[in-house]
Amino acid sequence: MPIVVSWAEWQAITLAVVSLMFSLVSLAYMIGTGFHLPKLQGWAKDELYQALASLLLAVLLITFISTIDTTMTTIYGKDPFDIARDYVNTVTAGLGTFFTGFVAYDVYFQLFKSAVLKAMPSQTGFDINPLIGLAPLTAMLSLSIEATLGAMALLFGMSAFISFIQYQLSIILPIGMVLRAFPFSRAAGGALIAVFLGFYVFYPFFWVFDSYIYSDVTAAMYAFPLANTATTALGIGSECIQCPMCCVANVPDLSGNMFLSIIMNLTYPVIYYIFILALLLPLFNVIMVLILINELAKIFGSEIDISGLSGLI
Amino acid sequence: MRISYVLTTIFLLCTVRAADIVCPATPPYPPCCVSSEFWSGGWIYISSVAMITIILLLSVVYMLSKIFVKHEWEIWIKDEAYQILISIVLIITLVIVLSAICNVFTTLAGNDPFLIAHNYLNSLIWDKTLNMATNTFQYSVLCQLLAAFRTQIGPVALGVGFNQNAGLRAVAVCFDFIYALTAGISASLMVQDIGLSIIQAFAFRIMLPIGIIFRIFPFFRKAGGFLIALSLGLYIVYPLCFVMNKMVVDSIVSGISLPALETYAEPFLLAVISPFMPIALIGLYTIMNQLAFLLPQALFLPTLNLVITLTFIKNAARVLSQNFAEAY
Amino acid sequence: MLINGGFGMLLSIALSDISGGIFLGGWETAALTALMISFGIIAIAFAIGIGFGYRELEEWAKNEMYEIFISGLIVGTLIALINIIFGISINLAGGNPFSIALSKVSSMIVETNGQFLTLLLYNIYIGALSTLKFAFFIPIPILPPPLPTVIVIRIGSYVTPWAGLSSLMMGLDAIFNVLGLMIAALLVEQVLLTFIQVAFLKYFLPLGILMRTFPITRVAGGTLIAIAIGAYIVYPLAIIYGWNVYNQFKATSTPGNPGNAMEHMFFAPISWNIHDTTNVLASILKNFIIISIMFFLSAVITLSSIRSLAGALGGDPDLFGLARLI
Amino acid sequence: MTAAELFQSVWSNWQAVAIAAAVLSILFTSIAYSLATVFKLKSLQLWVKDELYQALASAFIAGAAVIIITAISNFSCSLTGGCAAGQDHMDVAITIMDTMKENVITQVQYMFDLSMRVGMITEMGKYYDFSVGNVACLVGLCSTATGFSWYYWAGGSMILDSLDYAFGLLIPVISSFIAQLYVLQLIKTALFPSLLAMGIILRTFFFTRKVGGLLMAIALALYTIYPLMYIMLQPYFTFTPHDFYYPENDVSATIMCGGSFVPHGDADHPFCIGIPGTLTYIIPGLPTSAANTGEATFMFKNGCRNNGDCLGGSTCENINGQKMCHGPPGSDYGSDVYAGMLSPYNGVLPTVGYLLVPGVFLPLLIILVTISFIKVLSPQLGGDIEITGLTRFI
Amino acid sequence: MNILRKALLCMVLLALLLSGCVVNSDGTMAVSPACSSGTVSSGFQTMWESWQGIAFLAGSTVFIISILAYTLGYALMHRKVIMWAKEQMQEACLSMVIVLFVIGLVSFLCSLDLRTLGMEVSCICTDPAEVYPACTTGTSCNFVNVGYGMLMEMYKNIMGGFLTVTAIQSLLSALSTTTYGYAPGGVGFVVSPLGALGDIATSLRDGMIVLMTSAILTLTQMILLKMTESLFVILFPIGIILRSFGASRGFGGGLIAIALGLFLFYPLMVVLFYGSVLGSIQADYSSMTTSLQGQGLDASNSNWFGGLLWPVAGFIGKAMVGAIFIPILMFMVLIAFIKGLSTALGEEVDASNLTRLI
Repeated sequence: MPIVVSWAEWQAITLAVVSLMFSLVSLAYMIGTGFHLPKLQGWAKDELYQALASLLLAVLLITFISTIDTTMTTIYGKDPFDIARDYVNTVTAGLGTFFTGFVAYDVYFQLFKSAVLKAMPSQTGFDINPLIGLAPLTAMLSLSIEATLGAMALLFGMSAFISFIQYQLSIILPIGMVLRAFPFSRAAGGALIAVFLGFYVFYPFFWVFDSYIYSDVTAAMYAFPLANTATTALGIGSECIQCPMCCVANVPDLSGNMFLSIIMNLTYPVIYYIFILALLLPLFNVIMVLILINELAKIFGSEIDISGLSGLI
Repeated sequence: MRISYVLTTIFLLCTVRAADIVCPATPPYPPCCVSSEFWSGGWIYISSVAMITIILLLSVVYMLSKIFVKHEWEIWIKDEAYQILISIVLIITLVIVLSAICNVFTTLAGNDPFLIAHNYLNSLIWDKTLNMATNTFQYSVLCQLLAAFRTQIGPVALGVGFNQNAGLRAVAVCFDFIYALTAGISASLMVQDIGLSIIQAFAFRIMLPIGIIFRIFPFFRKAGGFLIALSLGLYIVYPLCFVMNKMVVDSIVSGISLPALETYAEPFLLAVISPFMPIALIGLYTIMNQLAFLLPQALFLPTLNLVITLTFIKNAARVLSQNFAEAY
Repeated sequence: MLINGGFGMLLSIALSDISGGIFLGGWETAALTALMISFGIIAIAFAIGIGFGYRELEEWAKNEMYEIFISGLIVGTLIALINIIFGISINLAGGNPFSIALSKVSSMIVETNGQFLTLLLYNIYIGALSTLKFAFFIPIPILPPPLPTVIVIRIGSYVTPWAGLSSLMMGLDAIFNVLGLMIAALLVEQVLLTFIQVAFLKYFLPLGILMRTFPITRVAGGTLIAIAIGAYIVYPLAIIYGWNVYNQFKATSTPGNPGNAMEHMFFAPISWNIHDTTNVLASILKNFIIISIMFFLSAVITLSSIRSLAGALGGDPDLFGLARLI
Repeated sequence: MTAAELFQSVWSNWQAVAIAAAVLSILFTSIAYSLATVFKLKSLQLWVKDELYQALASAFIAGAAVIIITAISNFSCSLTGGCAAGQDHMDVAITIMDTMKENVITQVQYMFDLSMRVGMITEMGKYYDFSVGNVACLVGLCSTATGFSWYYWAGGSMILDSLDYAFGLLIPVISSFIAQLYVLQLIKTALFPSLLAMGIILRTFFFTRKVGGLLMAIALALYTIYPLMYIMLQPYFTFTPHDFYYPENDVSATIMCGGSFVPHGDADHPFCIGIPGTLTYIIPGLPTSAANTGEATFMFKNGCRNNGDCLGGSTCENINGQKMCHGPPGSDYGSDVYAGMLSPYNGVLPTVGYLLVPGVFLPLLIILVTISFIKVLSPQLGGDIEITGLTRFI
Repeated sequence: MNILRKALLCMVLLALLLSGCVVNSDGTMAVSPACSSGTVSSGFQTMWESWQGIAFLAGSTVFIISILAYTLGYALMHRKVIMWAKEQMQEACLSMVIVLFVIGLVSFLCSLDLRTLGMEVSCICTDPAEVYPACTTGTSCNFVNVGYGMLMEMYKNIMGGFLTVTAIQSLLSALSTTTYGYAPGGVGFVVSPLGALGDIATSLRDGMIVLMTSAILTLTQMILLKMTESLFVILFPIGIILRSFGASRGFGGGLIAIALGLFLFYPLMVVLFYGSVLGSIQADYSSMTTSLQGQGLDASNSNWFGGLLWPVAGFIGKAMVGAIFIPILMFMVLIAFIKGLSTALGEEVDASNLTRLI
């Protein structure tokens, strides 16, 4: 019957692996003392310390992670990964509504732009395409549709990465422990453990931090500008005192101001969602986690080759 | 007496080997031959002059050390003399071992490694990369053309018209993307090809003799060691890496088979939308497979070659520029 | 307590910007718990060090104690320092720098919208004109009316007099991209201003202090504190400086005619003066240069001050390659 | 008002603040020095000594700022070979760019007229049909009419498309010249004085020294290197606009074109449309040539009017059937030879190509040179070497 | 004096063997991948026998020389030479021990069926022509094949997704070009009502390019996986032989590190990392196809955008992370492993330019 190993319980596997390493090294130490091989004994003693350090490290890590999980679930009722995923889904849903908003505007403008008025009964009269000049506007709308869809795809990728970390990345801790036990692969082992801790613990923590910024900042974002452009569109805003016709833009054209303010009402929150929520905060999370991994790698005794990653950015 | 017998056989072995080490006066040079100037007065003359000057210098310094009773100068001279001896021994062993290694690898590779490398790279550039690029370009133009066809039902003023194959324009954009990628890949392969012919021309015929000369001078010892290592690495290890690449690629070509496009596409309703779409997509699918075969050979394997050669050069430089001071 | 009391003294910064962060159950409690925990760890380490005579552990504990003391000192002086600097920046900007910066940026947006609208109306006008096509014919009835007409021959012609304007429209598309870029840059500035005002002191600063107390996250914590303070104080001032240069040098002065191309809205013969377009172009580009230079300059000034602060607070001065990124 | 005087006016009210700041930092460092000696903190002593030098340097800069700036402006004036009274090298650069902008706009006007003429003629069409019986075909649907329509000059759409493409490049090139002009004016009036003043003040405080040094370096670089590069590259920032002619004038066109309904609708201008020609064409009937039938080579090669008309009094002769006009003896190609266009091919597309160099390439070059100068100057003034991502470009 | 004669004999033998080693007729060394159909490939077996002979020979010659040096050093009481000789002897023994265990190691790795470890994996058929799971001649599930199988599954899903997105995109762009004319008697309008769909089609086009690149990169990794087997067969023996000689120990160690890193660690990571991403991409692909079939392409129903575009964006995002971001992470850890291994085996592999490359 094949031994069924379910790789999800990474904690149990790590402890099993570390104790295996520990027994191996103590076996070597016994042989060394038994057969009076001073060199082997010396080497085994040193390895014993390393195995002890690994054991201590494993225990410390597991307790640290479980405390973080319990504190988070007590305070917020969900573990960090679920909070992170819910937050990413709410942001994607927001982007979805903007997407449909842009498409709705685009439908009308494309319709007007393409309308050709024919007034040429039996080849007399004239033809004209009155609103072909709206082409730059539809080009900008098409650009924003692409940007919104791209940001949504990016956020979906992020949530996939979060669940990848939660369910699969935990496997590299036991591997890191195993590699850390052998002298020649200690560098790689230490690096793996630092990467695990960085991404498994701190990365979701920063996402939870973002979700708490989200509610506060979005309220502030929607408070300020919308009131401004909505009222000015209808000619009530403060700018409209001197020139009532030109509240959104200093050009006296009511229809132009009306549709410009509608467009601005949509582009302002989209810029906030795409620039801050889809680009700036995820970049901030990754940068902070990489700084932490760099520090952790020094502590775990192996200088991880993060310089490569920084080159990547 | 037996020792002399053994020594003579070894000496014979060297001279026999030595004959085909030196390149003939006029090209085409056989593989791994050191430039003939080595014998015909070029390098030998210079290295012997260098030798004499150094010995002269040492003797002057020795005389001075005796006059001014400078003990440390004496040690320095002894050390330098020893180094020159080491250099000469090193050079002779190098010349002998070089030809042995070279012949072994030539027989191993079946032909001059440079020739195999050039054929491999040329076949990669001309047969695979560039004709794939032209195919991609033709497909792209065809797709743009088909995308422009318009069906009009009834007069424009009172009917409906649409471009049934407008979707092909996006497929054309995919083809252009691949075209740009292949252009980049062919450039990198050509650079490697040119690099190889430069190495073949300069590594053994210029760099190695200079390295040997530098190895003799006391101050340029480290640089000399490095130059010799560099020429060895570039002339022997680098082309062999290409031979290895060729072997690896030949070994895996048979092992990989990909299902036809239809297997992926349950939603093969594409034909419903535009009849030309399946043809274009099958063309795109085959080109994507060819590109996937090309990417490892154009990006991963050359990087591996570089890593192996650099490791050899670093290690050989360290070994060659040792001054074996601690050995005596 | 000291920390809470210190905050009371912060009159100049709006209280809403400072406290009320509900992350981890309010940040003051989080900072205190963090200090407690790190004190606990150091005490245990110190005890083990002495107990087992483990020299380095003792040394490490002493060093950590010193670091915690430094963190406490930094937090203490930081609050006083922010208050003084923010006071200076208030009388420099004449009012809360954030609200002034926001109103200035929105006035810039209004003027750019004006230029966009003018150019769009002009584009619609020449677009429509370029597609206007006339057709007319002369009927030649064979045997003219008094006589019975058998067949009627018609000879006519189609004319699109202003078809040549299509090349001008192609040129204007490029200008609309420039205008789109200007509006996007201004919106990004406005969004960043609100984001920094709301989130930096209330969330990022406490997180930085929290992380600075633990040894492994000390460098990251230091960087975070530097980012929070540097951006909060320097960024709005840089925007206001940008606006002053913009206001002094901008093209649009009176509302309604930003070098208005609409002045020539008449049914001109086919001759068309290119200056109508180049005048509009000139006013748009004048603003575009100022806005892009100021956008770039404010980024450089803010980043440079964050880098010098990060160096002082023990953070990672090159922001882990981020400085190289921008 | 030269930039130096502008700075002087700005600096007059900020100098007091700068001096006060310098004195304050000297005071601060001396206190720190006394502290260092009392507590014998070696590192602090070193730091203080360095700070003292910096503070003194700042005080010196603050005091002598005006003198230094005027010295710099005189020196750069001498570099440009003398400036007019009350002007400095910035104004020389501004005049260069201004004349360049005006010339390019007139050239684009010529091209735009050409595009209008080509557009109008290409879209002109005629139709002939007949219907049986006395059907009132004057108004309404002439369903029984059969006949054909004919666009005699539809071939011109090829030229119209290439003109569209040319304008897609020309308008951005004009914007680039206008932008360069404004950047120079912006530096002179706003950037240089304010940045330099702010830089000097910030440099005095030790914790904003980096930012201050950087701003001073930016101001000085923009004031000296940036305009001097324009003056140095002046031959490439000159352009003489030229109109477009047919290689040889077309006899039939003189009748058809006679005078200009559309600007430059003269006989030897491509696609000329005169009043009589247009009327004969628009009025329904047989298609008559409203435009001349000469070779439409004006997109690549520009012909000349009759003898002596090519700018610079050249002679025109036929080389293998092509009328080539040459400048005065010695210069082998056409007369409008200037820095770039050393070839007879000065039609529409070559002109666009030529304008791209001063429009796109040279400004990038100048900006790169200025950035590297800032990178070198900034550390000398105690500024931040790593100007964020900027240094990655070089 | 017999030692000298023995040394000479060995030298001659070595020269002979080296020149006559296993080459087929036209001189090119036939290379076959290490594992085939679940066990050690016979090609590797025969080749390794001959390389084993050479490796032993090289080890014994070094052993003899170092004994010679040891006696000399002992005689001349020269401590350094003794130390050097002892070290060479140790190295020679170590390389000989490694040589012994290679076949055992390779056969163990080739025959280890991952399914026994309780991982539900997708392997490949022994007959390369067939496509898993329709295998007639049986499946082989060692870690290289499992990696290959998983990448194949992902490749199929991404290609399926790519074709679906192309279908949607071509329908949208076709619809967007429809013009509808209503100008009876020459008076009225000609309109193209669905113009907005054209803009959605352009954003889908960027998705198509991302999916195409992901598919190409996945296929490239499958080929790399196959290449690592053949690379191991060439680099590992040469590495061991070079490692036994003192002068080229560093270089030999480097080659062994590269061979082991590529043959052992890389497939292991592919199995671990891709085992995870595959599941989520498959789920997304099926949800996209069901929603496509479910509501078809009629734009009439209300949540048409939500129903169709949402899973499409999700699929593109996940494919992007799975096929582009995770390989970068894998290569980063692989380089750290090779550098660590090579420092232990003697020579720092100059992989620094590799890291700069990424």
